[in-house]
Amino acid sequence: MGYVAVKGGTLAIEESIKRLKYERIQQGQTIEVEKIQAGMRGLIDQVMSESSLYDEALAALAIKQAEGNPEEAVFLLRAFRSTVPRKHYSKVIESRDMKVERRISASFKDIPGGQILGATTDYTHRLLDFQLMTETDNSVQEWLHHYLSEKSVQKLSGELKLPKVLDYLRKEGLISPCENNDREPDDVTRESLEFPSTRSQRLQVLTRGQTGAVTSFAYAVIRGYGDLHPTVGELRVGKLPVTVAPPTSEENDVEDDYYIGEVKATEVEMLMPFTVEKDYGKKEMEFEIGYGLCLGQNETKAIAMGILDHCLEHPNLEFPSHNEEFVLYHIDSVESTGFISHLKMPHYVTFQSKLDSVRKTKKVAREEVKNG
Amino acid sequence: MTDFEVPVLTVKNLNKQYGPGCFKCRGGESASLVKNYCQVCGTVYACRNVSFDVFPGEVLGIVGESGSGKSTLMQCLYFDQEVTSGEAYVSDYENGEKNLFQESSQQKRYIRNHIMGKVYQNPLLGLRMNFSSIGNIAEKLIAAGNNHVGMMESRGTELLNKVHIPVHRRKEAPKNFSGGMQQRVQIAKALSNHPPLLLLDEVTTGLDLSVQASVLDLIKGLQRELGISIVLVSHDLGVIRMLADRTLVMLEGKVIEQGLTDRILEDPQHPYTQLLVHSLL
Amino acid sequence: MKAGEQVEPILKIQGLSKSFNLHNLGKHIRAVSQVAMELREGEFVGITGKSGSGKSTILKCIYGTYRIEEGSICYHSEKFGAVNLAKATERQVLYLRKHEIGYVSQFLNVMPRTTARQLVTQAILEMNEDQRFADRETEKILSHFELAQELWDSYPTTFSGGEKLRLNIARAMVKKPRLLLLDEPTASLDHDSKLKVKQLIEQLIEEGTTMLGIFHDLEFMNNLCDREYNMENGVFSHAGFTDS
Amino acid sequence: MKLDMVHDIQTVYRKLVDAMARPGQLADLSKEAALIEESGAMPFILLAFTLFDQEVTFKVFSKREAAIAKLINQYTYAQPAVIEEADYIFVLADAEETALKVAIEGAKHGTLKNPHDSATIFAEVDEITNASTLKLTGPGIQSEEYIHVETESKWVAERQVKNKEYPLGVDLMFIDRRQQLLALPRTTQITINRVIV
Amino acid sequence: MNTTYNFAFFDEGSKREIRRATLKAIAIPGYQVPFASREMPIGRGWGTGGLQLTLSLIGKKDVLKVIDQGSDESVNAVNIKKLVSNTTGVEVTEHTSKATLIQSRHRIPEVPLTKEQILVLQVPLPEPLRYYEPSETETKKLHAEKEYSGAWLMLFEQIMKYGGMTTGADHPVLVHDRYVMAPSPIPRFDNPKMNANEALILLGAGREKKVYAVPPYTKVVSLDFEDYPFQAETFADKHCRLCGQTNVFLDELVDELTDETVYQCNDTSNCLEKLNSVGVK
Repeated sequence: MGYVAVKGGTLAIEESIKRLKYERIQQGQTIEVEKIQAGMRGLIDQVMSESSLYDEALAALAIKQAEGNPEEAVFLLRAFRSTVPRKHYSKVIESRDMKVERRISASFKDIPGGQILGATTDYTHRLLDFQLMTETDNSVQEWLHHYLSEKSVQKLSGELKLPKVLDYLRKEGLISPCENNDREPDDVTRESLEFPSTRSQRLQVLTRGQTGAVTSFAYAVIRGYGDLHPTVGELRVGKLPVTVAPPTSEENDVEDDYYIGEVKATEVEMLMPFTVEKDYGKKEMEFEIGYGLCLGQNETKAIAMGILDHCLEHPNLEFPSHNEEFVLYHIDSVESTGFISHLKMPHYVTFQSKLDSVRKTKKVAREEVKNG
Repeated sequence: MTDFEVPVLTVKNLNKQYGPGCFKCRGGESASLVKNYCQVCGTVYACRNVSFDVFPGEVLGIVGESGSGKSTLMQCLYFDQEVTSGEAYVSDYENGEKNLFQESSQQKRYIRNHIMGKVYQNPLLGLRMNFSSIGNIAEKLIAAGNNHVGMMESRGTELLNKVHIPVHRRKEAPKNFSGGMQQRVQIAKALSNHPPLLLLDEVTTGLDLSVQASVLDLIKGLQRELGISIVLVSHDLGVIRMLADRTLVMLEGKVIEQGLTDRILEDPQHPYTQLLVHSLL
Repeated sequence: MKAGEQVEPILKIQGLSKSFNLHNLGKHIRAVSQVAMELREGEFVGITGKSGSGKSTILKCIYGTYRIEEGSICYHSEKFGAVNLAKATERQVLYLRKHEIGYVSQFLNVMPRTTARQLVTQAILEMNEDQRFADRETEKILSHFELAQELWDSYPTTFSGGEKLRLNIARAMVKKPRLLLLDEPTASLDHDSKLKVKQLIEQLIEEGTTMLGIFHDLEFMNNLCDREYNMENGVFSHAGFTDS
Repeated sequence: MKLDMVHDIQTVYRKLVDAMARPGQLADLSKEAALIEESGAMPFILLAFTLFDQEVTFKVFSKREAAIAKLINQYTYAQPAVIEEADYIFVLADAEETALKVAIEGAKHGTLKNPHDSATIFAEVDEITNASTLKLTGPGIQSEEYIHVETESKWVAERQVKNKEYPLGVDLMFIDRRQQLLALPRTTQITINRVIV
Repeated sequence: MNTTYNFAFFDEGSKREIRRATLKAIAIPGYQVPFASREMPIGRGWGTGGLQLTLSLIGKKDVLKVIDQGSDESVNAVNIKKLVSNTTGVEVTEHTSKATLIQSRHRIPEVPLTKEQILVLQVPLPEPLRYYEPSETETKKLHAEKEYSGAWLMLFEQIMKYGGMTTGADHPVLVHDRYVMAPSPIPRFDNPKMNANEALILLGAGREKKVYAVPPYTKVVSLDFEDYPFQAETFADKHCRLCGQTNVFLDELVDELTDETVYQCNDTSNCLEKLNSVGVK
């Protein structure tokens, strides 16, 4: 009879996985995916945005499986995303066509179309609402019935397309006009990032970034580890229609495009007063734009993205937040959490190897002492 | 009369511009230029048709106010910047037959590592501040193909000795050193691979006067001893007078006058040079 | 060796003019005009004249410190043969300065923190001599020029006028120039120092060095020169052999 | 039987890996090529299936360039491009005699920062045999390999010129009528063996 | 077998991208080819680079072996093996000689590899120059210009400070006389195995999005100096307490009963095979 390897690893892993399942359901209850989708809009939007995959049902499933841990849920969705073949590219989405649900400007009081608060927690008092402890499906449906019969609500439910606030500044010449850039955007999920990066690459990495990381970096910028003093020019939340061109036709006729659905998104245009250096020490002030766009309603992240976009458009080695490698390499949820957590893996061999080196230097030192 | 020497370095029509140029300023000679800056498109013509030779064992001075293009010129010669157009030939590379600016970045790195040395005004650019001083010298030696620790250590020690850095401080990092000492470590590093050509960019600017003098002494002494050719950039005519055999005067990106250093100083021709010289006295 | 008619001139100046265009002052100053002269091997020729008459200008044109505007200066070089200094390349001028033509003035231009000994040694090393030879020769020359031994290893910036000048000449001498230009070397020297310099010059004459000198002290010159030219307002007014 | 886009393509890829890793050793693609129903450009279609998608550009040298390019585009969504920009270049047997030379000359050879941004050239030849006209050395080869490629031999010199500053260079693959594939990555040194007849 | 996913997890498009990059990597030994790097169902840093290579390579006929730190049973190895076999159904093995595809973290097996095998190494930090240059833009330039003085300088500094090289695992190597490469954190003991190996070695860094390769029979030299030659870990006069082998990489363990330091094969399957073949107990 020969020797047999001890199957410790396999067994331990199996037990660990069982234990994980036990922790998820130990109270004898399960949460339906539909319930998550219905009631956890904030988490779903965050997870979709960080996964760069727009599917509320899958996001809800991921959240369920991850027991509500967004880092884990994003991980699941990203991995799933890798297995889905890419069949089409959407046509350019014009954000002017957004069906606006919420829209504010911090720069102008009266904007054409008006400020629309929409759904926001901004003006709620952050007091725990103990009534929610006893909320039932019935009480919820009753409230809905009343609410939807209000006139103002009925008026709002139509399609609302609004002009862009920034167009008015442009007309006045306070923002330099920008031409449409029709260059095919680089795709960071298809080709790895290279430096100096292009704007399309930067925007993609930022919009996929971990909400917390994007927010923290932008916070550092306005707190002093950066060179920016931004104002929200316009923030809008709403639905964007998505179309694709027919894959076989060679001509690009808009009439033939397929409408494949809509995605909810948050779009932010930040205004940055910016000093333009002219010759001989002369300076001029202009406004520049920082752009943020995230899937779902992710307002803080979109604003933070707008700030970082502008930072990276103006590299400044003094501040890490203006350094594209520093920002873009470190804000991805899957990358940062993966590498941090890999430290839990065994490193016996590397440690043994280092041990050998440490012993050698000790030996050299001892010999040096011995030899004077 | 024919030339009796072959130049170590020949530069022909070196141009360096920042910005694309526009129909108003293209070519770098037009009414839209104020000094060397195009008011229409914002292009800066940092070097305009700069040509010169450097001969074996000589010190060529380049003088001019800040913004005259002299440091840009040095950056181009050391490939820290890409030229817009122009040619450069070094006698120690491919018999002086290949335009260095046309070589690949891989070849340029070889040329930098084997044929040139450079001392920057800012020691941060020329040194690794956190590495030991001897390590800094070894870096250049390694780059030039050395692979023997003992030999590099003794060569480094010898050089540090030559630039008056106490031997017992050789394993210390330059960040612990004074500005003058850092500059001397940089010089030792630049000299370590016996480069036929040494580029010095405002090496004494910003140092105390007494330290300046000792650094200049050092350069002059080493140059005599080692017979290397030096291109020396400075805005300080005093430095130029002390070290340079011949001098170029640059203004707004162009060489406006060149000649024997004492001739430039005592018989300047161009109004700008006269102004420069007379303000010195 | 006395100057003789048969000897080839080592230096021949023809139609030399030099003026200065001071752009910032809007002035044009003519320093010398249509000067012609000859210098034969082994001769010691002096130029006299009031200060500002253009004497130094000629020397500086020969040495290359001034650009030659008009005319020619033909120098018979060991290395290059006949060279018109007005057209010589900068590298040729530098070569000649290093190996053939010396220049001594009352001003000593030296590097700070370089000792007298280093100064002379460096000059010898520039001639591509080896270090040991240079060390030996330096000591020989410094004692020859009667520079006190305690000064050898100190900085010339602290020397007296006489000491500086002797060192200066010593430095020019070690190169054994074929042609030595003396630009008022004795100005501002005391009597004793002048005497020492005079002895040195006499010795150079003995050794056959060709010299062209300017001295404000006419008497000093008269006793040494083979010939002299007199300058007035940038032109020679009179030329002749002092011993004729 | 039809080509299995997962498993047969995986086999082709593994053969390409082997060929690339061991220059001089031939990969036999005949089995997979036989599964392609499209006639006329079989080995190329196989390679296109293995490596092409909408992220890739290519160039075809052939008398039927337009038709083949269209076919590849339809199958893989890869885009035809000019020779200087193409990621992959196909030189078909019916191309002009100088086509391979032109392809090597014009192909992108990468930059020092991105040497991988260079073209891979596939060329169709009559026959590849073990005759010893070409001596191969370099990574992937234990000491030396010998090979014969039945085609106009100017490409050897042209490749030498193109690949003169390593790591810049083009990677070359030959495929013959029996679907034998020979890979010559840029690291392979080729010397023409003067055979005495 | 999990039927909701494609064979080998990825969609074919993802595989193609990795395959294109891999072929370029083989053509330019030691050069890090950037690739998009898909998100995987295991963590970034947990072997996703190696896993992506494995999945892009694997076919139905392959026999797979996965090792983590020398052990087939380490949790990471088990985890990866499970994922691959769940999505492909291929046969797995612990016998090195039976495997056609070996994915490994931090070890090259003790049994010599053969022509029929491909070794895939998981790489956490593919950039050998990262320790002295944090910027990717800069390190890319250094590789482009073959400027590796910094890589040797790191070792030189270690010698200056500690009297010898103090690298642990991941001691940098020079591949095909051109690229300095991180061999992944294999112990120095395994470095020489890379040189002229019979098998193709592929290295994948998922988080850093790079693949690179060492083709068979390729020259791989560990960086060192003439007077300070590269040294592997030494287990002189030590042997495995189980199988008695010497000249293998040993784990250092403390015997709980006797409190003594004991040594044991790191490559567990090799140890087991040895035990079985010798038949000792």
